Amino acid sequence: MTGNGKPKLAMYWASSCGGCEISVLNIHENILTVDEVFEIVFFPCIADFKIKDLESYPDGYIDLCLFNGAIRNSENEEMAHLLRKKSKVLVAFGSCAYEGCIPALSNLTTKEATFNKVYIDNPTIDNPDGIFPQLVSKVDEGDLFLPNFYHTVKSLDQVIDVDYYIPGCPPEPHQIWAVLQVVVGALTEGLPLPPAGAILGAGTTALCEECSREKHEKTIKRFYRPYEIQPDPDQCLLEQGIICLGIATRAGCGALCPSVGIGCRGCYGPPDGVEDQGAKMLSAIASVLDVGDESMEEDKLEELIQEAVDTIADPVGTFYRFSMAHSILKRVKNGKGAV
Amino acid sequence: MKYGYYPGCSMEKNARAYHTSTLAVAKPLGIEFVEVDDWNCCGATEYIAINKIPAYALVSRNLALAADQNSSENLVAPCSACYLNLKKVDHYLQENEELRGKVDLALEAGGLSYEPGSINVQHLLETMVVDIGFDAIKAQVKKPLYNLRVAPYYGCLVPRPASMESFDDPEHPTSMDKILEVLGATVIDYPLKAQCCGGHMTQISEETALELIRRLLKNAADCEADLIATLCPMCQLNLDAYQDAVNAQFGTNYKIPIVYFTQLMGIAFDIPAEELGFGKEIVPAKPVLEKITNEAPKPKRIREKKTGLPMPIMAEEG
Amino acid sequence: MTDTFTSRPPTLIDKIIAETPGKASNLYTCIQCGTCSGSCPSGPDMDHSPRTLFAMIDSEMEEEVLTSNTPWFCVSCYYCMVRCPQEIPITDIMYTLKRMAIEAGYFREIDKDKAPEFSETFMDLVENNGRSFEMGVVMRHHLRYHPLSAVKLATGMGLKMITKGRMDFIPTKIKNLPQLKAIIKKAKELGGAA
Amino acid sequence: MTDMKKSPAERERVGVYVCHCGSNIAGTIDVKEVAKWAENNPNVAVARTYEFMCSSTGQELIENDIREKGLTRIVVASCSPHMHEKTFRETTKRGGLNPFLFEMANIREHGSWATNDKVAATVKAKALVNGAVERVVHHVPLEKIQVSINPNTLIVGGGIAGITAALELAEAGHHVYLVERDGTIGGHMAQIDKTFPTLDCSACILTPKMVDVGQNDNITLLTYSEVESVDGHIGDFNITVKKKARCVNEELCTSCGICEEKCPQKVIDDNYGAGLGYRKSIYRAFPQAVPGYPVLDKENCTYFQTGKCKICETVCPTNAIDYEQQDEMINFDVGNIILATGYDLFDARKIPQYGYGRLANVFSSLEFERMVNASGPTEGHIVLRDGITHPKSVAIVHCVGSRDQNHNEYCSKVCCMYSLKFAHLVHEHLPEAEVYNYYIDMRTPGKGYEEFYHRLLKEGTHFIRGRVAEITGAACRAGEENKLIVQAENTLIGKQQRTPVDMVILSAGVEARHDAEEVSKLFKMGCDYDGFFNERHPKLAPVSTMTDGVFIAGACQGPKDIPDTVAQGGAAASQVAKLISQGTVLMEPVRASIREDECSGCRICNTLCPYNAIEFDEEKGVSRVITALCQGCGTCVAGCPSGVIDGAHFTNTQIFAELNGILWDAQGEVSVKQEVL
Amino acid sequence: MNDQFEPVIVGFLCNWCSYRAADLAGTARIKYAPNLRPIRVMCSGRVDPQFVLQALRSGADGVLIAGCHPGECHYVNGNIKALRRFMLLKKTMEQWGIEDERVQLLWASASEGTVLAAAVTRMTEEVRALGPLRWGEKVLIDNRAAAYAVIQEAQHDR
Repeated sequence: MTGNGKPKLAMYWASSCGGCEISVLNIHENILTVDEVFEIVFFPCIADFKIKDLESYPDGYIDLCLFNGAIRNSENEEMAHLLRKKSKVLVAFGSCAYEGCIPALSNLTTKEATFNKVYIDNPTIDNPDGIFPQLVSKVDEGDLFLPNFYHTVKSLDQVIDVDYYIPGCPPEPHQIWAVLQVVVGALTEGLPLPPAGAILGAGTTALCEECSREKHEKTIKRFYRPYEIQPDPDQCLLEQGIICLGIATRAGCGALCPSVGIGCRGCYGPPDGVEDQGAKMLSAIASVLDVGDESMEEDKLEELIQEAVDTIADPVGTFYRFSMAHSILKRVKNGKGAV
Repeated sequence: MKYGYYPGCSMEKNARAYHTSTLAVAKPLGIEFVEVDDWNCCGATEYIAINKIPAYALVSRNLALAADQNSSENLVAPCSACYLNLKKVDHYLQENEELRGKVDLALEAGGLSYEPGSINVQHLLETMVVDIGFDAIKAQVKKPLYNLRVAPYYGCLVPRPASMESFDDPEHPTSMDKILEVLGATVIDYPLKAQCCGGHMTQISEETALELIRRLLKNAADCEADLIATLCPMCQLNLDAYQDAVNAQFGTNYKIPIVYFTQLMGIAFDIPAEELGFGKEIVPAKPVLEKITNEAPKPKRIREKKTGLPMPIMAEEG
Repeated sequence: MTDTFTSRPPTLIDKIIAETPGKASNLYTCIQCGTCSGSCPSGPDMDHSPRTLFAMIDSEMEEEVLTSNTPWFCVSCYYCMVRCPQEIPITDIMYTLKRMAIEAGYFREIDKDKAPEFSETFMDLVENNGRSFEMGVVMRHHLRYHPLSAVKLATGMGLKMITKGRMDFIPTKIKNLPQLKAIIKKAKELGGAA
Repeated sequence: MTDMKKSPAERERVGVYVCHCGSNIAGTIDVKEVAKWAENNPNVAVARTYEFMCSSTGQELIENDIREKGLTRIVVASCSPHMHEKTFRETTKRGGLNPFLFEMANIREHGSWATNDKVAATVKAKALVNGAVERVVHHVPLEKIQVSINPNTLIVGGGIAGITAALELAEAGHHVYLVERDGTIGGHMAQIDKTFPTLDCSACILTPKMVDVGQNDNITLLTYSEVESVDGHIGDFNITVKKKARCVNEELCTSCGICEEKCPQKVIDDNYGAGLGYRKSIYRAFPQAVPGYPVLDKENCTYFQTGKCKICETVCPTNAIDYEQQDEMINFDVGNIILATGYDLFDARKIPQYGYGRLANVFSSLEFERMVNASGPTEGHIVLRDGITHPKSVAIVHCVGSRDQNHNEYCSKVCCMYSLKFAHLVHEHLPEAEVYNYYIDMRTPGKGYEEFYHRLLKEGTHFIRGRVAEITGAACRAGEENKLIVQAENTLIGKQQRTPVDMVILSAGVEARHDAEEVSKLFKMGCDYDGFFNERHPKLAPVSTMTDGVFIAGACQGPKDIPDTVAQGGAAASQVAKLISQGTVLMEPVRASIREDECSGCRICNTLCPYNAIEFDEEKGVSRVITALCQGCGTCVAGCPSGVIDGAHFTNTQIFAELNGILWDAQGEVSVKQEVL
Repeated sequence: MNDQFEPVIVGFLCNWCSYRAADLAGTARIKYAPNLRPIRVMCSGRVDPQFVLQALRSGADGVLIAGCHPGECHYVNGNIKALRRFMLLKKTMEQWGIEDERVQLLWASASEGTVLAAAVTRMTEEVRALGPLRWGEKVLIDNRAAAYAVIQEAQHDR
């Protein structure tokens, strides 16, 4: 390692929006501390690094790698493998790397459909010859290669081993800082690192714990889209028929969305003990649907329930908005998932 | 109401009376019978007994034609044997894949095809009872058959087999009774009303057939029936044409006219006798028809016996 | 999924069941109660009661079964079928037995019984005209097999029928006879089993 | 899923035992193969097969392996857990393990008995065994929960079964609530004259017992009453009974019977009298009725129909008549329940060819019982419907509505014997009469029964082997006029016979009560195909049901004669007495619990529990399960969105593990890494 | 049963009705499709949608949830909760692209052995007709081989 003996930090984005980087910068003046403590050896978003540089490092050279972004294509995956090789501690940073996040919503449809939407059927695109990106294009100078665009978006830990996860879209700055402090502590004062595979920078229970809204017994007749209803400022949103994933989402953000009257969208992923965030969400709200009872005719009963259920538009898209790649089924069978 | 109509061979000649009377009563009841064009014999009880696939194919041709000429999804057969054959074949074709496959091939050879279950086969009696209904029939009665003692005879193939849901009781049918009641006749509930007329036994073992016919005639006679109303050409033929043979054989002297229930409906509807094919029966019906009076018989007051043990309460039929 | 436990080679009863549509496999469950035979209008004239016949079937008495006149005396009244406590489609089984008797070439030996010929005569007519026709059936049948009774018939009941205009001398033919014949031909190729 | 990372040392040591169950399982499933294959599972320490695992030798096999091979988990692949789970948990316990470290794979009811396809059955068996192994690895030791038994007992049905059970318990010093739908106890046995094969008078042996019931202080007799609702569980049921208004004040009534005598309204007695006799509209079913006070039948009462009459009120010496009396709801707690609701008689009208209801002289067996009963409408004289003529010939038709796919497939068990009894009674009353018994098979299993048959053979009864085809009044031969003609094949001759007789008796079969299905739901236990109540085990637990604390006795479980019924009444009573003397029972520890430290307090679960066993702790902001109330259905477990509710013995981990276990052959060759490529 | 496709169907059977119905079917020796792999739960209300997804994920071709008839639940109304979840689950199933026949809900009381047996046989045939699901093998596999073939070929002719 280089002279200054500072631990080496790397941050890389795969398939993501860049919000995670911004979130890192949002730790404000602490970023200076980060600079003090770490030597940044790879961070394409803020400084000019080349893959060559990375390749030139010895294995395990990087002490901490924050990897954000999902695995959408072969380049993402190659980088993941490379960084894994070069890093001591590698963190799946943010919802994309942790569980697929928004990019993984394209698992609701097919590669073909995605391409079609991006390169043809799109108001801002002028592509009369319907040209799609090719893996290989032969030009006079030789062949040009593009990464292979996968059928299915994966989370980081589905292609490499991951040491820790930091959930959130994006992770909350104060949580990021907390995690960095732990790592710094470990690197400088030799304090113990959390157990491998731990989820850092978040709580263990569901969001409701952090949510200040009043909660009562839940009996829901129907659901409303956000624009259909003016929520009561104090009462639990779910009880008002606004879909709030808080009940099935890991605490950690401080219930930001619910506090401003927006149902939790679930970006911190499922809490401990939940395999599939969407399924649990489904189970919970279906259970408390307060329509029909055992005394009714079966048909009548089903009819009532159907009506209530139909007030939920795009359940899969809603319940798996962030966790699709990490869900049990991971993607839809055919292209009909998107609604 | 429009109905497909499958007369069957007998109606052509031997049961002409049934044919004409059926069409005659259909008009006032608002039934339009559209005869299946170029129908063929249903094979009666003989054919199916000897040939399986050909028998089913033979019947299926009619179903195919009926479906093809789609005058109506209902196909009415006045002849019991035709009715059962059509209904049964349709039933088994739905039930038995392999059978169906073979019959399909056979029909194909004739450039036909049939989707089992697409035709609803009805017996004429079923049409009258289930679709038209007693009220509608009553509404047409102009000359009630007062004081005419009629023994309704159902035979076998309409009430049975119950394996296909039947519209009447297999052991103790009553639908024709009810029709005759609304016609004003005095209906005789006699035990043998659904027993066998001998069927084709007349041709195979006359002794067997004559004994069966005798029993029916005797039972009806014991119940003082003026005439017997039938719903099947074969039954009519056996009871009518063999009555002499029976008398000869057993030294009896039965003279019970055997008519079709549609003929009686015709009279009650005040349709001229010749339009109803009267006169074609071998034991003439004319004499007994003259017994019909204009005023209803006095209902006999049945004094409930104080003596004796109560009978079990019967649940109302139907 | 059948409910039988044995995997023995097919016996007579298996063959009969295979040849019969509907719930024919109920024949396995015959409890020999005699309801069928008790109900049968022509039972007294059969050489074996239907129940006896089923016992014979179970005892593999194939020849005796197929030469029995019982199936030929069945008048298709269906009483046995609706009353059978084991819901055996007896009438249909009788039909199957007739077919098997013919296929085995047995029926001509069937003693004192003319049913098969009658049926055959009937079929010829149907196949050649598309319609049946009593006079034809009856006359041809009787002339072929017992001319004397044919005379009796022509002079007796038959005569009355004719005078009443209830019998024809010439059969009606259907229009599209070729079609019917094609269908029957094909059907015959496909054979009896189904 | 099995954690493959675990080193062999840390892994559980599972013992797998595949049962042949004679040929019941081994006949279809290759048990040896299943066991051999199971051994490949890294968690399996030993896998064996044995003829009968439930036999003592089989169980010892397990116990020894636990000790000698240091097994930590047990899997038995055999019958349904409803059959032997208890057994093998005990075995596991005796072996020194917690009984809940055991799991059962049902390869008989769900396996070998459900298909003839040997290959498929074996594959399925492997799946079920593997599922069980994967599951059992995640089992944890559990302790049963203790419940104390309320010593009071509810008995439903006042027939001979209920009476017997009630007296047994009462005499043992336990309190009994005996609920009877009719106005009096006694049931069918009170209707009949003599009992086979000993021919002793039914009333003479029944009525003393009825009186005992009426006089026993330990028995609260609720007649003309029906159970409305049942809550709770073994040891602690809460019962609501509706006591219908009989319009008679039981405090004041002295059972003198004057009201009945003077009542002007005569109606056919179609219940107790089988429709053959008459009763008044205020009546006691019979003079020895218990309790003695009458019931006023509002439908037929002149006063209730027309507003006039009130004769009974005027004649009553103690002003016990109370037209205003209302139905009354009675609520009480019991620890156990015995159902003895009896049977219905098959309705012969359903077989029209037998002419019952059309042909005057065709009688049902119950009508005949009433007729020959000395206290019946004809004072015991056997006469035709006209009430005068003695029949010269009687046909008795067996198996009416029994052994008939169109009605009841089963054999009603008692008809052969009571038909023989009828034959005897006819001989006895009318020595000159001819008697014909039409039977399919003569079934006389029981002490002295076959001997009784021989006696009838000596008495000259004609036995005709053949099920009657039809009974008609239509004479077609000489000698048939004005007779009933019984047409049947005499199968021993192979010929159809027509036998003219004066009287026909239809020996109708025994059926489940028309409302048995509803009753079974009320008490939360099942009915079998034929609608009779389902016993827990056809041989080993004939009076227990699948619901703990609910027992059955008598014909409500299936056709039975009096001796068997009485035996079952006693058996049920002793089962209850056993529980009462135990004082407590242990209940399955299958209960939900909330990991409070992880609960976010979202309150989704609060509305899910039908037993209100989940409470919300406002101050801690978490939900909590009240274990005593929890019944362990697991609905809250499935509903909890953050997965912090555990359903003991049905945890997510256990079910996921079982799931992946049974799908051993379906997951294809795809390993996780391959699949995310 | 030679080489035709044999579906694997996971059944979640409630302890009180449907599991006993299956027991009864067996005791009555009713023969039905051997394709059902039953898992016993105390109540259909215990069936967590995660189980259904996991079953499909782990290779099942179909999932049958069976409980007591509405109004007959041993736990009063656990089956009603099951029904509500099932109906929402169905809605998601169309999005996942999983045919209706593959995930079914059945009411079978303890006495309805025939009902259960018939339903299993029927469902087996329906799923057989749809062909294998086998999520891991068929849905989740990205065909990368093809892509690499293209690249390698290109590199090759360079």
